[in-house]
Amino acid sequence: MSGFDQLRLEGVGRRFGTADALADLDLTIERGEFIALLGPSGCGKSTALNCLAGLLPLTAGSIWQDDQRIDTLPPEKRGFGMVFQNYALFPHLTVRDNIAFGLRMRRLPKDEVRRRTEAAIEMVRLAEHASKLPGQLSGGQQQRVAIARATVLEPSLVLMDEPLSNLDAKLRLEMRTEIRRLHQSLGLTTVYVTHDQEEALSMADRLVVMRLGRVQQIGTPEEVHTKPATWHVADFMGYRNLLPVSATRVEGDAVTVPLGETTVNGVAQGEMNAGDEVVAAVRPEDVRLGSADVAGLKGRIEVVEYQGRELAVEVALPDGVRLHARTDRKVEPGEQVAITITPGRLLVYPSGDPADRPAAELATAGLAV
Amino acid sequence: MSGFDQLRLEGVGRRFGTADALADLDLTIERGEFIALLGPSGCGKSTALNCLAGLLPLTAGSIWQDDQRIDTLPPEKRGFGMVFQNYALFPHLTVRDNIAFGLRMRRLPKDEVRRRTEAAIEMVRLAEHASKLPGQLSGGQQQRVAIARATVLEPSLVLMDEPLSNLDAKLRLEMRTEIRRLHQSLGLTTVYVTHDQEEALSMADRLVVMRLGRVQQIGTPEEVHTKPATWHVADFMGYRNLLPVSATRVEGDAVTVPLGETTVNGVAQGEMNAGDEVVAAVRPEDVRLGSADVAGLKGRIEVVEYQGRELAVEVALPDGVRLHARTDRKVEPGEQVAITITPGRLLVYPSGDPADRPAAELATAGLAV
Amino acid sequence: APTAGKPAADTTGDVPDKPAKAVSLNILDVAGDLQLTQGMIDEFVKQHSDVISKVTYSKAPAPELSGKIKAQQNANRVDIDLVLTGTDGLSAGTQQGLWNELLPKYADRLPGMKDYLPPAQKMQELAGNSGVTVTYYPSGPLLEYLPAKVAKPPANADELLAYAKANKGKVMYARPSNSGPGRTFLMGLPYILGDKDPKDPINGWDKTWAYLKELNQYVDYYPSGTADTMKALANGSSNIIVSTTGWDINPRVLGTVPKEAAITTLKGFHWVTDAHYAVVPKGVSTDKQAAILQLLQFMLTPEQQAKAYDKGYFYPGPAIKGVELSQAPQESQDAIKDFGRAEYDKLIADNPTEVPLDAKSLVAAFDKWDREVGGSKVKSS
Amino acid sequence: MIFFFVNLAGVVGSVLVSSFGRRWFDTWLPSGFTTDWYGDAWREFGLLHVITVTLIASALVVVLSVLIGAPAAYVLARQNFPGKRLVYLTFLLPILMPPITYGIPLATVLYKFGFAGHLSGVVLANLVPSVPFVILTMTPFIEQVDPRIESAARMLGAGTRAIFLKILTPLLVPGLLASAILVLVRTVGMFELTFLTAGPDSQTLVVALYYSMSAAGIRAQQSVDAMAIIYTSMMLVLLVVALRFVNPTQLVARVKEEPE
Amino acid sequence: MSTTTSSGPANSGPANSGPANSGPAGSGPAGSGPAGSGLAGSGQALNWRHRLAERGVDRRLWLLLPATVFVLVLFIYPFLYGLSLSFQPMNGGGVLANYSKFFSDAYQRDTIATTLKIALPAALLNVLAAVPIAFRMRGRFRGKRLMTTLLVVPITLGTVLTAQGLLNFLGPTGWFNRVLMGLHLTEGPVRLTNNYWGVFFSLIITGFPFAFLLVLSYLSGIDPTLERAAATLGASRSQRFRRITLPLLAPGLATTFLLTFVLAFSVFPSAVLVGNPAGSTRVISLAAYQAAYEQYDYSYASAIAMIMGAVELVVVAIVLVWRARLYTGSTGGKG
Ligand SMILES: Nc1ncnc2c1ncn2[C@@H]1O[C@H](COP(=O)(O)OP(=O)(O)OP(=O)(O)O)[C@@H](O)[C@H]1O
Ligand SMILES: Nc1ncnc2c1ncn2[C@@H]1O[C@H](COP(=O)(O)OP(=O)(O)OP(=O)(O)O)[C@@H](O)[C@H]1O
Ligand SMILES: [Mg+2]
Ligand SMILES: [Mg+2]
Repeated sequence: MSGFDQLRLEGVGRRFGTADALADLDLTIERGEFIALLGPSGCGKSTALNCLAGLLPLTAGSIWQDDQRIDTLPPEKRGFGMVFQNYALFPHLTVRDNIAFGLRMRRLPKDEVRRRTEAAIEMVRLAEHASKLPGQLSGGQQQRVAIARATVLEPSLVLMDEPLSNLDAKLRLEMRTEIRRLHQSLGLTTVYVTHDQEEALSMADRLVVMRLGRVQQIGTPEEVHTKPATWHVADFMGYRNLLPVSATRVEGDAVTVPLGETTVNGVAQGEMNAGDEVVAAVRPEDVRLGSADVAGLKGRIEVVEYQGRELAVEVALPDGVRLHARTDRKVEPGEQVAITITPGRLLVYPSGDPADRPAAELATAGLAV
Repeated sequence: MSGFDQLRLEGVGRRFGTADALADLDLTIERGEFIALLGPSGCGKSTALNCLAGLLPLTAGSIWQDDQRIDTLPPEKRGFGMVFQNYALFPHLTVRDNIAFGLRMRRLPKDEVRRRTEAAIEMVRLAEHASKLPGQLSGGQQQRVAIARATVLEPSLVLMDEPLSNLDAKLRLEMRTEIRRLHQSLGLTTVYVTHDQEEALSMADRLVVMRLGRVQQIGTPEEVHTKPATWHVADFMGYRNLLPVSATRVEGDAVTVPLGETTVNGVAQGEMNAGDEVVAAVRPEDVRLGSADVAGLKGRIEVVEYQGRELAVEVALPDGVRLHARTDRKVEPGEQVAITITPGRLLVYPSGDPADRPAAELATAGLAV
Repeated sequence: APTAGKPAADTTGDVPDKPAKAVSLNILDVAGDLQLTQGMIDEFVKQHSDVISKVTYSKAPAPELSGKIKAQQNANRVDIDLVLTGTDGLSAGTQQGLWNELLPKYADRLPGMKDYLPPAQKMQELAGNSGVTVTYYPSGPLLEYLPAKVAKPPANADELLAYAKANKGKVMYARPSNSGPGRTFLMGLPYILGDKDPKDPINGWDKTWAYLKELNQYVDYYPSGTADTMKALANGSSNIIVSTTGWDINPRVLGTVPKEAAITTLKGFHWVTDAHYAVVPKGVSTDKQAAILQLLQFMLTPEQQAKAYDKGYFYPGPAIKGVELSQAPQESQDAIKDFGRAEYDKLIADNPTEVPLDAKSLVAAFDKWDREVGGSKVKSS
Repeated sequence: MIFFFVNLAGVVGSVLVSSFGRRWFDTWLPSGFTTDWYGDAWREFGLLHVITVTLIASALVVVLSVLIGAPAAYVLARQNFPGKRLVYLTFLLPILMPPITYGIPLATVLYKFGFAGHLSGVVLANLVPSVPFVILTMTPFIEQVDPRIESAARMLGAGTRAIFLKILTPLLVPGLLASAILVLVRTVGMFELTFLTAGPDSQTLVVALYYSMSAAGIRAQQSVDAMAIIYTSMMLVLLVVALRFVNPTQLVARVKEEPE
Repeated sequence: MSTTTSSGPANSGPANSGPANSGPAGSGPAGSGPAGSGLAGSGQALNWRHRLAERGVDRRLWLLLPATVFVLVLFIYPFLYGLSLSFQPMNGGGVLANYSKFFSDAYQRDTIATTLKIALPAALLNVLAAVPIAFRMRGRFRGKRLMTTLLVVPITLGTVLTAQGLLNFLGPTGWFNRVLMGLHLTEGPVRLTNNYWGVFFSLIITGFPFAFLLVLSYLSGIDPTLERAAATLGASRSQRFRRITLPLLAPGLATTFLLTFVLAFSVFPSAVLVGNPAGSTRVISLAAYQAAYEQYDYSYASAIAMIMGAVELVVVAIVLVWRARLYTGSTGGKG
């Protein structure tokens, strides 16, 4: 129940039948840390969380809380709190009773239960729904109940499985701040699963990026954001333009790659030589539109999407490659534009296996009907 | 089954007991339109969708498809497709059979069923999970099944209830494009519920912004984004800084309001006079940090959040008001900074009812523990 | 399939001598009488297939019978043509007017009835005008015991009481309403004890009720079937049980009771006789009635009656005079040779016979027994 | 639980042994074994025919009562409407009321319309308590199914029939099975209504069994035991067949399996 | 088959046919759309429909039809007949003579208490015992199928076999007493048949599997994630059971209890066969039976049976009122 200094996962794995949903997870969580597990759908985030909570027995590895091995303890003995991806609210209890449940289980005095419950209800802004049953709440309201239910206990470790995914943007921002604040003021340790990089970046002290059940990179938000370890991580972190090309020239970590009938310069993210097959990655935000009369990279606008302050555009280069770019100018499909890539923001990754390369985004596969 | 030219909702309402979950919804949907219902959690978006689908009988109003009244038809006779907020997959059918269900109900030839099903599975990238049961899928995978299941039918109207909320950012972007593409290539008419303004802005032809069961504003993304009709809509559309103040000076639509021991200029969004209580609204993106030596609005940085390319900061003004701002400079909490507000981006709303005003964000209420 | 449109055959008119064409009969047995008579019926069908082409038998417990027939008659759709029943079912039906009156209208078609044994004749009188006695036996009450356990069986009522007192729980009889021997014992006691009016259980049985209540103190429980008392005797949990001729012989043949079990009677006992009757529900077509009358007469011939010896099931069984065991089928003769008792001939010849209580009085007696004897066990235990 | 099983085995075993016993007095086991009792029972009641009738009748009752009862259970589980309590009471009564109160008039009605005296009468009469029974057992099962799943099917064009066949039925298999088994047991064991409406060709096993047990006359204990064993074996076969095809917990468990 | 489904969506009910016709017709001439005068005509019907919607009346109610018709035709008429019969005493004497006869006779009146004394504990025990066992049968383990089958098998025994078996097994010279005496636990045989206990055991044997089967099925409909959520909130195994599983199971338990109770209440054959039908197990159905089939007083029998039904109804009503206060929604197991 009481806090710990370190929580160590050693070679943790979970297999369903013949498929590894999670493999070889090594991770040390320091007291007070806020860790985000990040990765695409189905990569094993929930599985990892469930293993940590004790809800899924491990099929490999062990978990240590300081010197105590805890992967053999049942969930209720670990004293962790958890917010489930699908809420898992008790359908027969009111919002208030759902939230008070854990406190009652701890046999706290009635008074305290009431006080803390009300405070938590206040926090998630459900005061007027406190006496409803979960079935009468909207999806977002349900999720807020789930958050309040887990955090009201001030557990030594809080596990959260995409707790904000059903909230609206405004509330999501507010709850983010709130969760962060709770984390700090209660001295919690938090493991937070999300597929939203922005959320992960803004909340976590450290990110664990996963793919196909395996860790790809562990690092601070800045590390992961600016220096993704592999092109897969880059892909996931918003480097939406992924171009399988051959390096033209390599000098130290400066690489030149061909693009749209010209060449551009990038930063090498690993060992590579001229002529190697590589993957160039750049975020749409770092691909900006100028006007067409400037020399250099050029293309034709294909798709324009309104995104509030900026427009998201897709530009077709002369060689057929499509680039995602941003602009704050009003542009129209069909327009010819010049394209600049923010210097230093084009990352170039070695790509070993030929099967392991992104598909050139020539034409997105539609639904054949 | 076949298409229609217009779908009209007239005074549609739905009451649960004594509470109106939805009231007085008037909306005309043109064939081929992509409408987004947008609003905070619990505002009645899902209720509206269910009424349209025929899953909830109306308690007021009527729905017309061209000249035919359809609110009396059962859902299966309306020929609409729907993606549910909580997936609502058939737990006893495999992914493939879930997707094929609707086609089978239409008694299409076996061949066609198979072909279209496989194409849809391909589209949502679940080929390797096609024979699994929903219970064995991750949350995101389930949601993709739900999308495929509804769109494979090419219904005359597709209703989607936050279909992307459980997907990771990358996939969400892709599915957005995919849904838009489907919408266009199949000539669908789509009503799309989301709480994500960005999603709504980038996908929809028209937005319907709701609050407490009532429509607040109907308009194109640009209208809603740049000219929210009320401060509530502004609040929801990302005008995170909402300041209850008294107008100092009003000239035409130019209003001066006091802020942090100085005054700033804004654009009036309604009738108002000097001395009136008003609400000033501005997005964090339009509040930028300069360095402290520039004259004008000043404040002290309180909180800094990493957000990838930019930092999100909270700045305390001398009078205690907090402003959310953005910067791409490295700043530290405690630093004194100058603040500029992008001209023309501060909107000022009349605020009638004193009860109906945003709380000045002096100190965010934490969880009392 | 439902036969809603079936034209109703004549059911009330004159009964012809012979059915227009061979009929098929549904016979319902509620008394276990087919055990004795099925052979006779099958024989008739074999010999007179021009009268009866086919017989279906069904069996059921007696009590529900009248309800079923009533339901059929209310709906004008009677599909039970002949019922074989004991006194209880017969009088229940008579009370409710379910049966066709066969007598004296068709007495001339049933000449066999003139040959009834005297006690069978008395049973026939009890039956009134609807039932025809087909089998008869003198019944009991008898006491049955294992000589190995009871060296000196009680010879009179007092000795039985004394034995019960000395051997608590070792004397047993079944709840009278569920057991033939039980009710025979109940009806026989007033004669043994010399009660005022053996036919009036409410007002005339003072001694009987006092006796049963006293005996009750030494009885552990009353099983709800004769079979249980037989089992108790066989496995030694009981030493003396009440019985009848049939229940004495047949279970030993079947092997539920050891062969060496013996019987005795109490001083001054009268046989309380029993019989099975054939009755025809109202609503049966005249053609079928004709066939039934022929069948019944056939059954009352000595050759056929001899089959009623069976394996001592209803010993002796035949209702008419002059039927010898030697006329019975060989199997039957063998069983009775092995398990029958020579002393029966003498007991039957030497002791008076009485008809049982009429249905109403019997029910009253059961009720009183339940309330005052059987039911009192609750309070005392 | 062990105790329960041991005693159960004792109860069943003693009947089984007894039904094969030649004579069984005050000993641990009978003094000899024989199958005569079965042969006798078989012949005496023409059991082959009786068992066939029983099987057909009970199968019909089960199927019909589920077909009639399940939709009603569905409405009662899903919907609140004025008069629901009255409807509920109407469905409760046939279970509460002993057949004595309505058996005879019911039989009269059935005879009047020409149903009784055949298999159809037996089936119809047995449906009277069975339909409400299905309704009562099924209601909570239906309540457990998430209505959104149904909504989803509707949106995909499934009409009421398709929803019942394609969605509810598979999800309700445990419930259907449970109530079908219970109805089956009740029907096979329902003496009174069956007797009142059965014709000579449509006697069921329970009528024969009741007869052998409680009719007047002498009957060897073992032969009753044999009848009871026959009765039980038949039920057992039905049950095992049912469980073979669907395990009561399998379907839902497959959907949301607990790890381990 | 056709009866159940054709009456569903095919016939649109009266709630729906009215407005469906008047809607388009009303808006036709106006041209300006349904906001015109056309709507006023159908306004009445509309309001009516909306009000019905608020109360949950819609076409799905048609699904009730087959069962309702069935029960009305085949049950209500015979039942009313029986009811009226009970007010026509065979021996004359006032409409309520049968009822007053029953209640003024302690011997008859006591059957109610006797029956309740047997049926309530038996039903309760069956349900209570079924819950933990079913609970344990939920997970996956080897031999589960066999265990389930074994537990359900007694359902096939039937009253007669149970009765015979109990008499054989628990009787004075049965195996049970032989073992007891062999172990010198008792001196003489223990009387377990032909009294209260005999009936009680037979009700357990026939009722338990029944309860078990129902409870197991109800239990399988509860989403196991809920229990896991409770575990992370610190609830121990027993707390999870008491606070989460049990309340979600309660409506099912109520139904199970009702059904076993009703079965136990009408215990008739076993009361006679293994009980003491004249005394401690003289249950009310026996009284009705005697009236009907020994005294052939159907009127009195109907009256007793009506009383029997009424007593059951009281118990059922109490349980149902309690059940109505429970949560009875989706338990997430299939969503
Ligand atoms: N019970 C199970 N049986 C078989 N496979 C399973 C089971 N549970 C999960 N999986 C598989 O394990 C993989 C990882 O699942 P998990 O739920 O951990 O994903 P996730 O990262 O949480 O995804 P999401 O963001 O979509 O929730 C998925 O491919 C899923 O299909
Ligand atoms: N069955 C019901 N009974 C009572 N109230 C209900 C019911 N269903 C919904 N509500 C209430 O109606 C309001 C609107 O609910 P709705 O589900 O339409 O919200 P929403 O806009 O979809 O929210 P979210 O984005 O969180 O899903 C909510 O306040 C909710 O609590
Ligand atoms: Mg997950
Ligand atoms: Mg919603």
